[in-house]
Amino acid sequence: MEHETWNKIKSIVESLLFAAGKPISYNQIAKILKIDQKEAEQTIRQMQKEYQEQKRGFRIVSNNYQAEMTSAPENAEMLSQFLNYEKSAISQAKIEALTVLAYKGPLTQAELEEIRGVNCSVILRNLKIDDLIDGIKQGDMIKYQVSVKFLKMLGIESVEELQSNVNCLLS
Amino acid sequence: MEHETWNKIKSIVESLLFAAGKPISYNQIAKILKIDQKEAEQTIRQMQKEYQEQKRGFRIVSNNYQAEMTSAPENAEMLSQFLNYEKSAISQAKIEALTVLAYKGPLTQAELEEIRGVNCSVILRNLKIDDLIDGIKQGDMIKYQVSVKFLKMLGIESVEELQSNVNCLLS
Amino acid sequence: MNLQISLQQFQGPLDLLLTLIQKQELDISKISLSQVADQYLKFINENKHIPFNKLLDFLAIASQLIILKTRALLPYLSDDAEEESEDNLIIKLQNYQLYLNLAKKLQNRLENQQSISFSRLSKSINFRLDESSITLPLLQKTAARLLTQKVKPMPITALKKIFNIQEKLKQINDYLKQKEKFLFSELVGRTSSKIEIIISFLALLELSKAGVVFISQKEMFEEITIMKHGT
Repeated sequence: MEHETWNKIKSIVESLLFAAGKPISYNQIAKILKIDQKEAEQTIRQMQKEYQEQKRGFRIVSNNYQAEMTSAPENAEMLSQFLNYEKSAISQAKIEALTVLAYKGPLTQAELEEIRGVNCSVILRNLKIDDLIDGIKQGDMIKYQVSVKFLKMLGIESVEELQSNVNCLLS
Repeated sequence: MEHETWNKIKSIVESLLFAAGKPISYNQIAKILKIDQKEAEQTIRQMQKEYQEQKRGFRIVSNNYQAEMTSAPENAEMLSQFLNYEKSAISQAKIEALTVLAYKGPLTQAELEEIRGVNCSVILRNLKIDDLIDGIKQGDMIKYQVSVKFLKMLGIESVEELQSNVNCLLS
Repeated sequence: MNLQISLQQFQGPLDLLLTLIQKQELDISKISLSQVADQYLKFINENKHIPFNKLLDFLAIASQLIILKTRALLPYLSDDAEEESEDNLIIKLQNYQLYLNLAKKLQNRLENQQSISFSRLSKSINFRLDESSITLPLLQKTAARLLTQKVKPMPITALKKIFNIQEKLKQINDYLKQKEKFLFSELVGRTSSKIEIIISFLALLELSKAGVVFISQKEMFEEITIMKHGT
Protein backbone atom coordinates (compact mmCIF):
# COMPACT_ATOMS: atom_id res chain seq x y z
CA MET A 1 0.00 0.00 0.00
CA GLU A 2 1.18 3.47 -0.75
CA HIS A 3 2.41 5.46 2.23
CA GLU A 4 -0.06 8.31 1.67
CA THR A 5 -3.06 6.00 1.37
CA TRP A 6 -2.00 4.03 4.39
CA ASN A 7 -1.82 7.18 6.52
CA LYS A 8 -5.25 8.26 5.35
CA ILE A 9 -6.76 4.86 6.13
CA LYS A 10 -5.12 4.77 9.53
CA SER A 11 -6.46 8.23 10.35
CA ILE A 12 -10.02 7.28 9.44
CA VAL A 13 -9.91 3.99 11.34
CA GLU A 14 -8.56 5.86 14.32
CA SER A 15 -11.41 8.38 14.08
CA LEU A 16 -13.98 5.63 13.76
CA LEU A 17 -12.72 3.57 16.68
CA PHE A 18 -12.39 6.68 18.80
CA ALA A 19 -15.83 8.13 18.09
CA ALA A 20 -17.74 4.84 18.22
CA GLY A 21 -17.07 4.29 21.91
CA LYS A 22 -17.88 0.60 21.48
CA PRO A 23 -16.58 -2.37 19.43
CA ILE A 24 -16.88 -2.11 15.63
CA SER A 25 -16.56 -5.10 13.34
CA TYR A 26 -13.78 -5.35 10.74
CA ASN A 27 -16.54 -5.80 8.24
CA GLN A 28 -18.12 -2.47 9.12
CA ILE A 29 -14.78 -0.69 8.96
CA ALA A 30 -14.06 -2.29 5.57
CA LYS A 31 -17.41 -1.13 4.21
CA ILE A 32 -17.01 2.45 5.36
CA LEU A 33 -13.50 2.70 3.91
CA LYS A 34 -14.35 0.69 0.80
CA ILE A 35 -11.44 -1.69 1.41
CA ASP A 36 -11.63 -5.42 2.01
CA GLN A 37 -11.98 -6.98 5.42
CA LYS A 38 -8.46 -8.41 5.30
CA GLU A 39 -7.05 -4.94 4.82
CA ALA A 40 -9.14 -3.59 7.69
CA GLU A 41 -7.79 -6.33 9.92
CA GLN A 42 -4.20 -5.63 8.86
CA THR A 43 -4.64 -1.94 9.55
CA ILE A 44 -5.90 -2.65 13.03
CA ARG A 45 -3.05 -5.09 13.78
CA GLN A 46 -0.59 -2.47 12.64
CA MET A 47 -2.19 0.19 14.81
CA GLN A 48 -2.19 -2.09 17.84
CA LYS A 49 1.53 -2.59 17.43
CA GLU A 50 2.15 1.14 17.01
CA TYR A 51 0.18 2.13 20.10
CA GLN A 52 2.09 -0.36 22.20
CA GLU A 53 5.47 0.65 20.86
CA GLN A 54 4.74 4.33 21.26
CA LYS A 55 3.36 3.71 24.76
CA ARG A 56 0.24 5.66 23.95
CA GLY A 57 -2.57 6.32 26.40
CA PHE A 58 -4.98 4.08 24.55
CA ARG A 59 -4.96 0.60 23.02
CA ILE A 60 -7.04 -1.39 20.60
CA VAL A 61 -8.58 -4.58 21.92
CA SER A 62 -9.67 -6.98 19.21
CA ASN A 63 -11.74 -10.10 19.37
CA ASN A 64 -14.14 -11.99 17.08
CA TYR A 65 -13.39 -9.73 14.11
CA GLN A 66 -14.23 -6.70 16.18
CA ALA A 67 -12.05 -3.93 17.52
CA GLU A 68 -12.56 -1.46 20.36
CA MET A 69 -10.40 1.40 21.50
CA THR A 70 -9.74 1.47 25.23
CA SER A 71 -7.50 3.39 27.58
CA ALA A 72 -4.07 1.92 28.36
CA PRO A 73 -4.27 -0.55 31.28
CA GLU A 74 -1.16 0.87 32.96
CA ASN A 75 -3.03 4.14 33.58
CA ALA A 76 -5.99 2.50 35.29
CA GLU A 77 -5.11 3.83 38.70
CA MET A 78 -4.97 7.44 37.52
CA LEU A 79 -8.26 6.96 35.76
CA SER A 80 -9.89 5.75 38.94
CA GLN A 81 -8.89 9.08 40.52
CA PHE A 82 -10.59 10.89 37.69
CA LEU A 83 -13.69 8.79 38.22
CA ASN A 84 -13.70 9.79 41.90
CA TYR A 85 -13.82 13.44 40.88
CA GLU A 86 -16.58 12.65 38.47
CA LYS A 87 -18.47 10.84 41.17
CA SER A 88 -18.56 13.83 43.48
CA ALA A 89 -19.41 16.22 40.63
CA ILE A 90 -22.24 13.97 39.48
CA SER A 91 -23.57 13.52 43.02
CA GLN A 92 -23.61 17.28 43.49
CA ALA A 93 -25.46 17.84 40.24
CA LYS A 94 -27.93 15.08 41.03
CA ILE A 95 -28.72 16.48 44.45
CA GLU A 96 -29.28 19.92 42.92
CA ALA A 97 -31.62 18.61 40.25
CA LEU A 98 -33.50 16.48 42.78
CA THR A 99 -33.88 19.45 45.12
CA VAL A 100 -35.34 21.66 42.41
CA LEU A 101 -37.74 18.90 41.31
CA ALA A 102 -38.73 18.10 44.90
CA TYR A 103 -39.64 21.68 45.77
CA LYS A 104 -40.75 23.05 42.42
CA GLY A 105 -41.78 19.94 40.54
CA PRO A 106 -43.30 18.61 38.44
CA LEU A 107 -41.22 20.47 35.84
CA THR A 108 -40.40 20.02 32.18
CA GLN A 109 -36.77 19.68 31.17
CA ALA A 110 -36.82 23.29 29.91
CA GLU A 111 -38.23 24.58 33.20
CA LEU A 112 -35.60 22.71 35.18
CA GLU A 113 -32.86 24.05 32.90
CA GLU A 114 -34.18 27.58 33.28
CA ILE A 115 -33.81 27.28 37.06
CA ARG A 116 -30.44 25.50 37.08
CA GLY A 117 -28.98 27.42 34.14
CA VAL A 118 -27.35 24.31 32.66
CA ASN A 119 -28.31 21.57 30.26
CA CYS A 120 -30.11 18.79 32.11
CA SER A 121 -30.69 16.06 29.53
CA VAL A 122 -27.95 13.72 30.80
CA ILE A 123 -28.80 14.18 34.44
CA LEU A 124 -32.51 13.59 33.86
CA ARG A 125 -31.70 10.41 31.99
CA ASN A 126 -29.43 9.17 34.77
CA LEU A 127 -31.89 10.07 37.53
CA LYS A 128 -34.53 8.07 35.67
CA ILE A 129 -32.17 5.11 35.42
CA ASP A 130 -31.59 5.42 39.17
CA ASP A 131 -35.35 5.43 39.66
CA LEU A 132 -35.13 8.67 41.62
CA ILE A 133 -37.50 10.59 39.34
CA ASP A 134 -40.57 9.79 37.25
CA GLY A 135 -41.47 11.29 33.90
CA ILE A 136 -45.18 12.05 33.60
CA LYS A 137 -46.67 12.74 30.19
CA GLN A 138 -48.82 15.87 30.07
CA GLY A 139 -50.06 16.38 26.56
CA ASP A 140 -46.98 16.75 24.38
CA MET A 141 -44.71 17.46 27.29
CA ILE A 142 -43.00 15.30 29.83
CA LYS A 143 -42.92 16.64 33.36
CA TYR A 144 -40.47 15.26 35.87
CA GLN A 145 -41.09 14.66 39.53
CA VAL A 146 -39.19 12.96 42.33
CA SER A 147 -40.10 9.28 42.73
CA VAL A 148 -41.53 7.33 45.63
CA LYS A 149 -38.13 5.74 46.06
CA PHE A 150 -36.59 9.16 46.58
CA LEU A 151 -39.21 10.12 49.17
CA LYS A 152 -38.56 6.85 50.97
CA MET A 153 -34.85 7.62 51.11
CA LEU A 154 -35.74 10.86 52.87
CA GLY A 155 -38.19 9.12 55.14
CA ILE A 156 -41.17 11.21 54.10
CA GLU A 157 -44.47 10.25 52.56
CA SER A 158 -45.31 12.91 50.04
CA VAL A 159 -43.89 15.88 48.15
CA GLU A 160 -46.48 18.10 49.84
CA GLU A 161 -44.91 17.31 53.18
CA LEU A 162 -41.59 18.41 51.79
CA GLN A 163 -42.89 21.53 50.09
CA SER A 164 -44.88 22.82 53.06
CA ASN A 165 -41.72 22.41 55.07
CA VAL A 166 -39.72 24.76 52.98
CA ASN A 167 -42.24 27.21 51.59
CA CYS A 168 -41.73 29.47 54.57
CA LEU A 169 -38.01 29.28 53.96
CA LEU A 170 -38.27 30.42 50.37
CA SER A 171 -40.78 33.23 50.53
CA MET B 1 11.33 17.66 31.68
CA GLU B 2 13.00 14.28 31.35
CA HIS B 3 12.07 12.35 28.25
CA GLU B 4 10.84 9.36 30.26
CA THR B 5 8.66 11.49 32.56
CA TRP B 6 7.28 13.43 29.63
CA ASN B 7 6.22 10.23 27.87
CA LYS B 8 4.57 8.98 31.02
CA ILE B 9 2.66 12.23 31.54
CA LYS B 10 1.59 12.30 27.93
CA SER B 11 0.31 8.75 28.14
CA ILE B 12 -1.75 9.50 31.25
CA VAL B 13 -3.21 12.70 29.82
CA GLU B 14 -4.09 10.78 26.68
CA SER B 15 -5.85 8.12 28.74
CA LEU B 16 -7.73 10.74 30.75
CA LEU B 17 -8.90 12.73 27.75
CA PHE B 18 -9.88 9.54 26.00
CA ALA B 19 -11.84 8.11 28.91
CA ALA B 20 -13.62 11.34 29.82
CA GLY B 21 -15.52 11.69 26.55
CA LYS B 22 -16.13 15.37 27.39
CA PRO B 23 -14.03 18.43 28.24
CA ILE B 24 -11.82 18.15 31.35
CA SER B 25 -10.25 21.17 33.01
CA TYR B 26 -6.49 21.68 33.07
CA ASN B 27 -6.89 22.05 36.79
CA GLN B 28 -8.34 18.57 37.16
CA ILE B 29 -5.63 17.06 34.96
CA ALA B 30 -2.99 18.83 37.02
CA LYS B 31 -4.45 17.54 40.28
CA ILE B 32 -4.60 13.95 39.11
CA LEU B 33 -1.03 14.02 37.80
CA LYS B 34 0.28 16.11 40.70
CA ILE B 35 1.80 18.63 38.32
CA ASP B 36 0.93 22.30 38.10
CA GLN B 37 -1.74 23.70 35.84
CA LYS B 38 0.80 25.40 33.61
CA GLU B 39 2.49 22.05 32.94
CA ALA B 40 -0.85 20.44 32.19
CA GLU B 41 -1.55 23.19 29.67
CA GLN B 42 1.87 22.82 28.05
CA THR B 43 1.41 19.07 27.77
CA ILE B 44 -1.89 19.55 26.01
CA ARG B 45 -0.50 22.16 23.63
CA GLN B 46 2.33 19.79 22.79
CA MET B 47 -0.07 16.93 22.17
CA GLN B 48 -2.26 19.11 19.96
CA LYS B 49 0.76 19.87 17.84
CA GLU B 50 1.84 16.23 17.67
CA TYR B 51 -1.60 14.97 16.64
CA GLN B 52 -1.75 17.56 13.88
CA GLU B 53 1.73 16.87 12.58
CA GLN B 54 1.25 13.11 12.65
CA LYS B 55 -2.16 13.52 10.98
CA ARG B 56 -3.79 11.32 13.58
CA GLY B 57 -7.45 10.40 13.60
CA PHE B 58 -8.10 12.39 16.74
CA ARG B 59 -7.42 15.92 17.88
CA ILE B 60 -7.62 17.93 21.06
CA VAL B 61 -9.96 20.92 21.18
CA SER B 62 -9.12 23.33 23.98
CA ASN B 63 -10.69 26.45 25.36
CA ASN B 64 -11.35 28.12 28.71
CA TYR B 65 -8.70 25.99 30.43
CA GLN B 66 -10.43 22.84 29.30
CA ALA B 67 -9.56 20.20 26.74
CA GLU B 68 -11.53 17.52 24.97
CA MET B 69 -10.30 14.75 22.73
CA THR B 70 -12.26 14.64 19.47
CA SER B 71 -12.10 12.99 16.09
CA ALA B 72 -10.07 14.70 13.36
CA PRO B 73 -12.25 17.23 11.49
CA GLU B 74 -10.99 16.07 8.08
CA ASN B 75 -12.69 12.71 8.64
CA ALA B 76 -16.05 14.33 9.36
CA GLU B 77 -17.74 13.12 6.22
CA MET B 78 -17.08 9.43 6.91
CA LEU B 79 -18.00 9.87 10.55
CA SER B 80 -21.21 11.80 9.89
CA GLN B 81 -22.46 8.83 7.94
CA PHE B 82 -21.33 6.34 10.53
CA LEU B 83 -22.80 8.30 13.44
CA ASN B 84 -25.95 9.45 11.59
CA TYR B 85 -25.09 13.00 12.52
CA GLU B 86 -27.55 15.75 11.75
CA LYS B 87 -26.56 19.38 11.94
CA SER B 88 -28.70 21.41 14.26
CA ALA B 89 -29.57 24.95 13.29
CA ILE B 90 -28.60 27.79 15.61
CA SER B 91 -30.79 30.90 15.64
CA GLN B 92 -29.61 34.21 14.19
CA ALA B 93 -29.48 35.93 17.58
CA LYS B 94 -27.45 33.11 19.06
CA ILE B 95 -25.00 33.09 16.17
CA GLU B 96 -24.53 36.82 16.55
CA ALA B 97 -23.75 36.58 20.26
CA LEU B 98 -21.49 33.57 19.67
CA THR B 99 -19.60 35.45 16.97
CA VAL B 100 -18.87 38.39 19.25
CA LEU B 101 -17.71 36.05 22.01
CA ALA B 102 -15.63 33.91 19.66
CA TYR B 103 -13.74 36.87 18.22
CA LYS B 104 -13.65 39.20 21.20
CA GLY B 105 -14.23 36.92 24.21
CA PRO B 106 -13.99 36.26 27.02
CA LEU B 107 -16.40 39.13 27.78
CA THR B 108 -18.61 40.08 30.70
CA GLN B 109 -22.33 40.43 30.08
CA ALA B 110 -21.96 44.23 30.17
CA GLU B 111 -19.16 44.17 27.60
CA LEU B 112 -21.19 41.95 25.29
CA GLU B 113 -24.21 44.25 25.68
CA GLU B 114 -22.09 47.28 24.87
CA ILE B 115 -21.07 45.69 21.57
CA ARG B 116 -24.47 44.31 20.62
CA GLY B 117 -26.47 47.25 21.96
CA VAL B 118 -29.06 44.97 23.55
CA ASN B 119 -29.67 43.27 26.84
CA CYS B 120 -28.10 39.82 26.70
CA SER B 121 -29.17 38.08 29.89
CA VAL B 122 -31.67 35.78 28.20
CA ILE B 123 -29.44 34.85 25.32
CA LEU B 124 -26.48 34.13 27.59
CA ARG B 125 -28.66 31.90 29.73
CA ASN B 126 -29.93 30.01 26.71
CA LEU B 127 -26.47 29.61 25.21
CA LYS B 128 -25.29 28.27 28.55
CA ILE B 129 -28.10 25.72 28.58
CA ASP B 130 -27.18 24.74 25.01
CA ASP B 131 -23.61 24.24 26.25
CA LEU B 132 -22.42 26.60 23.52
CA ILE B 133 -20.70 28.97 25.95
CA ASP B 134 -18.88 28.71 29.26
CA GLY B 135 -19.07 31.19 32.11
CA ILE B 136 -15.67 31.69 33.71
CA LYS B 137 -15.47 33.28 37.14
CA GLN B 138 -12.86 36.04 37.35
CA GLY B 139 -12.95 37.62 40.76
CA ASP B 140 -16.48 38.94 41.21
CA MET B 141 -17.23 38.88 37.52
CA ILE B 142 -18.28 36.16 35.18
CA LYS B 143 -16.72 36.25 31.74
CA TYR B 144 -18.29 34.37 28.88
CA GLN B 145 -16.56 32.54 26.08
CA VAL B 146 -17.63 30.06 23.41
CA SER B 147 -17.39 26.45 24.56
CA VAL B 148 -15.47 23.45 23.32
CA LYS B 149 -18.78 22.19 21.90
CA PHE B 150 -19.03 25.25 19.67
CA LEU B 151 -15.44 24.87 18.45
CA LYS B 152 -16.14 21.22 17.66
CA MET B 153 -19.08 22.25 15.48
CA LEU B 154 -16.66 24.39 13.50
CA GLY B 155 -13.98 21.71 13.45
CA ILE B 156 -11.34 23.98 14.95
CA GLU B 157 -9.08 23.38 17.92
CA SER B 158 -8.98 26.77 19.62
CA VAL B 159 -10.46 30.27 19.43
CA GLU B 160 -7.04 31.59 18.52
CA GLU B 161 -7.51 29.92 15.14
CA LEU B 162 -10.47 32.23 14.54
CA GLN B 163 -9.18 35.33 16.25
CA SER B 164 -5.81 35.56 14.55
CA ASN B 165 -7.57 36.21 11.25
CA VAL B 166 -9.60 39.25 12.15
CA ASN B 167 -8.33 40.85 15.32
CA CYS B 168 -6.79 43.71 13.45
CA LEU B 169 -10.16 44.65 11.95
CA LEU B 170 -11.96 45.21 15.23
CA SER B 171 -11.28 48.38 17.13
CA MET C 1 -41.56 56.09 3.25
CA ASN C 2 -43.17 52.87 4.29
CA LEU C 3 -40.66 50.90 6.31
CA GLN C 4 -42.49 47.60 6.22
CA ILE C 5 -40.40 46.24 9.01
CA SER C 6 -41.16 44.77 12.35
CA LEU C 7 -39.17 44.33 15.49
CA GLN C 8 -38.87 40.60 15.08
CA GLN C 9 -36.50 41.14 12.19
CA PHE C 10 -33.97 42.92 14.35
CA GLN C 11 -31.57 41.74 16.98
CA GLY C 12 -31.60 45.22 18.49
CA PRO C 13 -31.31 48.95 17.85
CA LEU C 14 -27.91 48.70 16.16
CA ASP C 15 -29.28 46.15 13.76
CA LEU C 16 -32.24 48.42 12.99
CA LEU C 17 -30.01 51.46 12.46
CA LEU C 18 -27.68 49.58 10.16
CA THR C 19 -30.58 48.30 8.11
CA LEU C 20 -31.99 51.82 7.73
CA ILE C 21 -28.61 53.16 6.64
CA GLN C 22 -28.01 50.31 4.20
CA LYS C 23 -31.48 50.70 2.68
CA GLN C 24 -30.50 54.18 1.62
CA GLU C 25 -27.13 52.94 0.45
CA LEU C 26 -25.31 55.26 2.80
CA ASP C 27 -22.06 54.86 4.69
CA ILE C 28 -22.01 54.94 8.45
CA SER C 29 -21.51 58.60 9.35
CA LYS C 30 -23.06 61.39 11.38
CA ILE C 31 -24.81 62.65 8.29
CA SER C 32 -26.39 59.32 7.47
CA LEU C 33 -27.38 58.84 11.10
CA SER C 34 -29.20 62.13 11.21
CA GLN C 35 -30.87 61.24 7.93
CA VAL C 36 -32.29 58.00 9.25
CA ALA C 37 -33.06 59.31 12.75
CA ASP C 38 -36.66 60.13 11.81
CA GLN C 39 -37.29 56.68 10.44
CA TYR C 40 -35.79 55.16 13.53
CA LEU C 41 -38.07 57.21 15.80
CA LYS C 42 -41.04 56.48 13.59
CA PHE C 43 -40.29 52.79 13.86
CA ILE C 44 -40.31 52.92 17.63
CA ASN C 45 -43.52 54.89 17.52
CA GLU C 46 -45.21 52.35 15.34
CA ASN C 47 -44.07 49.32 17.29
CA LYS C 48 -46.17 49.79 20.37
CA HIS C 49 -45.52 46.34 21.67
CA ILE C 50 -41.78 46.36 22.02
CA PRO C 51 -41.13 44.39 25.21
CA PHE C 52 -39.96 46.63 28.02
CA ASN C 53 -36.44 45.28 28.33
CA LYS C 54 -35.92 45.74 24.58
CA LEU C 55 -37.57 49.16 24.57
CA LEU C 56 -34.89 50.45 26.92
CA ASP C 57 -32.19 49.41 24.47
CA PHE C 58 -34.01 51.10 21.59
CA LEU C 59 -34.56 54.26 23.64
CA ALA C 60 -30.92 54.51 24.62
CA ILE C 61 -29.95 54.81 20.96
CA ALA C 62 -32.98 56.98 20.21
CA SER C 63 -31.90 59.64 22.67
CA GLN C 64 -28.46 59.69 21.07
CA LEU C 65 -30.05 60.12 17.66
CA ILE C 66 -32.24 62.95 18.84
CA ILE C 67 -29.25 64.82 20.18
CA LEU C 68 -27.35 64.13 17.00
CA LYS C 69 -30.20 65.40 14.88
CA THR C 70 -30.64 68.47 16.99
CA ARG C 71 -27.01 69.29 16.48
CA ALA C 72 -27.25 68.73 12.77
CA LEU C 73 -30.06 71.28 12.65
CA LEU C 74 -28.29 73.68 14.96
CA PRO C 75 -24.57 73.16 14.32
CA TYR C 76 -23.49 75.91 16.71
CA LEU C 77 -24.87 73.88 19.64
CA SER C 78 -21.56 72.16 19.99
CA ASP C 79 -20.48 70.11 22.95
CA ASP C 80 -17.36 67.98 23.18
CA ALA C 81 -18.95 65.29 25.32
CA GLU C 82 -21.81 64.90 22.89
CA GLU C 83 -19.51 64.82 19.93
CA GLU C 84 -17.54 62.06 21.58
CA SER C 85 -20.66 60.05 22.18
CA GLU C 86 -21.58 60.44 18.52
CA ASP C 87 -18.17 59.20 17.49
CA ASN C 88 -18.65 56.28 19.83
CA LEU C 89 -21.96 55.43 18.24
CA ILE C 90 -20.34 55.42 14.83
CA ILE C 91 -17.49 53.16 15.97
CA LYS C 92 -20.01 50.89 17.65
CA LEU C 93 -22.01 50.63 14.43
CA GLN C 94 -18.93 49.96 12.34
CA ASN C 95 -17.83 47.21 14.69
CA TYR C 96 -21.31 45.81 14.80
CA GLN C 97 -21.40 45.67 11.02
CA LEU C 98 -18.13 43.77 11.07
CA TYR C 99 -19.49 41.29 13.59
CA LEU C 100 -22.58 40.78 11.46
CA ASN C 101 -20.38 39.90 8.51
CA LEU C 102 -18.34 37.52 10.63
CA ALA C 103 -21.55 35.98 11.96
CA LYS C 104 -22.68 35.32 8.40
CA LYS C 105 -19.40 33.61 7.65
CA LEU C 106 -19.63 31.47 10.76
CA GLN C 107 -23.24 30.60 9.95
CA ASN C 108 -22.19 29.52 6.46
CA ARG C 109 -19.37 27.48 7.85
CA LEU C 110 -21.66 25.77 10.32
CA GLU C 111 -24.19 24.99 7.63
CA ASN C 112 -22.05 24.01 4.71
CA GLN C 113 -18.68 22.89 5.84
CA GLN C 114 -17.65 19.29 6.09
CA SER C 115 -15.26 19.74 8.97
CA ILE C 116 -16.70 18.83 12.33
CA SER C 117 -14.93 17.31 15.31
CA PHE C 118 -16.89 14.59 17.06
CA SER C 119 -16.84 13.60 20.69
CA ARG C 120 -16.37 10.06 21.72
CA LEU C 121 -19.77 8.43 21.93
CA SER C 122 -19.07 6.65 25.15
CA LYS C 123 -21.84 5.80 27.53
CA SER C 124 -22.07 8.71 29.90
CA ILE C 125 -20.65 7.90 33.28
CA ASN C 126 -23.30 7.46 35.93
CA PHE C 127 -22.91 6.93 39.64
CA ARG C 128 -25.68 5.93 41.94
CA LEU C 129 -26.18 8.35 44.78
CA ASP C 130 -25.17 7.07 48.13
CA GLU C 131 -28.57 6.73 49.82
CA SER C 132 -27.35 7.89 53.19
CA SER C 133 -26.02 11.09 51.62
CA ILE C 134 -29.50 12.38 50.86
CA THR C 135 -30.94 14.04 53.94
CA LEU C 136 -33.63 16.61 54.56
CA PRO C 137 -31.20 19.22 55.91
CA LEU C 138 -29.02 18.85 52.82
CA LEU C 139 -32.04 19.28 50.61
CA GLN C 140 -33.17 22.37 52.49
CA LYS C 141 -29.74 23.87 52.33
CA THR C 142 -29.55 23.23 48.58
CA ALA C 143 -33.04 24.67 48.09
CA ALA C 144 -32.13 27.80 50.00
CA ARG C 145 -29.11 28.24 47.76
CA LEU C 146 -30.78 27.50 44.44
CA LEU C 147 -34.32 28.73 44.78
CA THR C 148 -34.15 32.01 46.64
CA GLN C 149 -32.70 34.26 43.96
CA LYS C 150 -35.56 36.60 43.33
CA VAL C 151 -36.13 38.34 40.06
CA LYS C 152 -36.40 42.11 40.41
CA PRO C 153 -39.69 43.46 39.08
CA MET C 154 -39.26 45.85 36.18
CA PRO C 155 -40.49 49.45 36.45
CA ILE C 156 -42.83 49.27 33.49
CA THR C 157 -44.80 52.42 34.26
CA ALA C 158 -42.34 55.16 33.42
CA LEU C 159 -41.54 54.80 29.78
CA LYS C 160 -44.92 54.20 28.29
CA LYS C 161 -45.75 57.19 26.18
CA ILE C 162 -42.64 59.26 26.19
CA PHE C 163 -41.79 58.51 22.71
CA ASN C 164 -44.56 59.89 20.69
CA ILE C 165 -43.07 62.62 18.56
CA GLN C 166 -46.11 62.75 16.33
CA GLU C 167 -48.22 63.31 19.39
CA LYS C 168 -45.98 66.17 20.44
CA LEU C 169 -46.25 67.78 17.03
CA LYS C 170 -50.01 67.55 17.22
CA GLN C 171 -49.99 69.02 20.71
CA ILE C 172 -47.94 72.00 19.55
CA ASN C 173 -50.26 72.49 16.59
CA ASP C 174 -53.27 72.48 18.90
CA TYR C 175 -51.49 74.98 21.09
CA LEU C 176 -50.85 77.23 18.12
CA LYS C 177 -54.55 77.22 17.25
CA GLN C 178 -55.32 78.72 20.63
CA LYS C 179 -52.33 81.00 21.02
CA GLU C 180 -50.13 82.66 18.46
CA LYS C 181 -47.27 83.02 20.87
CA PHE C 182 -46.21 80.94 23.84
CA LEU C 183 -43.20 79.95 25.87
CA PHE C 184 -41.31 76.66 25.72
CA SER C 185 -41.82 76.22 29.45
CA GLU C 186 -45.59 76.34 28.90
CA LEU C 187 -45.28 73.60 26.36
CA VAL C 188 -43.31 71.19 28.53
CA GLY C 189 -45.33 72.12 31.59
CA ARG C 190 -44.51 70.17 34.66
CA THR C 191 -42.76 67.28 33.02
CA SER C 192 -39.41 66.46 34.50
CA SER C 193 -38.58 63.84 31.90
CA LYS C 194 -35.49 64.83 29.98
CA ILE C 195 -36.42 62.72 27.03
CA GLU C 196 -39.83 64.36 26.81
CA ILE C 197 -38.25 67.81 26.90
CA ILE C 198 -35.85 66.78 24.17
CA ILE C 199 -38.73 65.45 22.11
CA SER C 200 -40.68 68.65 22.54
CA PHE C 201 -37.66 70.60 21.47
CA LEU C 202 -37.06 68.39 18.49
CA ALA C 203 -40.69 68.68 17.49
CA LEU C 204 -40.34 72.46 17.64
CA LEU C 205 -37.27 72.37 15.46
CA GLU C 206 -39.18 70.28 12.96
CA LEU C 207 -41.99 72.84 12.87
CA SER C 208 -39.50 75.64 12.57
CA LYS C 209 -37.79 73.94 9.68
CA ALA C 210 -41.14 73.45 8.01
CA GLY C 211 -41.81 77.16 8.44
CA VAL C 212 -44.76 76.70 10.78
CA VAL C 213 -43.25 78.48 13.75
CA PHE C 214 -40.65 81.05 14.50
CA ILE C 215 -38.43 80.51 17.52
CA SER C 216 -36.52 83.14 19.40
CA GLN C 217 -34.34 83.30 22.46
CA LYS C 218 -32.81 86.50 23.78
CA GLU C 219 -29.90 84.98 25.59
CA MET C 220 -28.45 81.62 26.35
CA PHE C 221 -30.52 79.68 28.90
CA GLU C 222 -33.23 82.29 28.59
CA GLU C 223 -36.84 81.34 27.96
CA ILE C 224 -37.58 80.26 24.39
CA THR C 225 -40.47 82.02 22.71
CA ILE C 226 -42.48 80.27 20.03
CA MET C 227 -44.53 82.25 17.56
CA LYS C 228 -46.85 81.16 14.81
CA HIS C 229 -45.27 82.07 11.52
CA GLY C 230 -46.57 85.22 9.97
CA THR C 231 -47.70 86.84 13.19
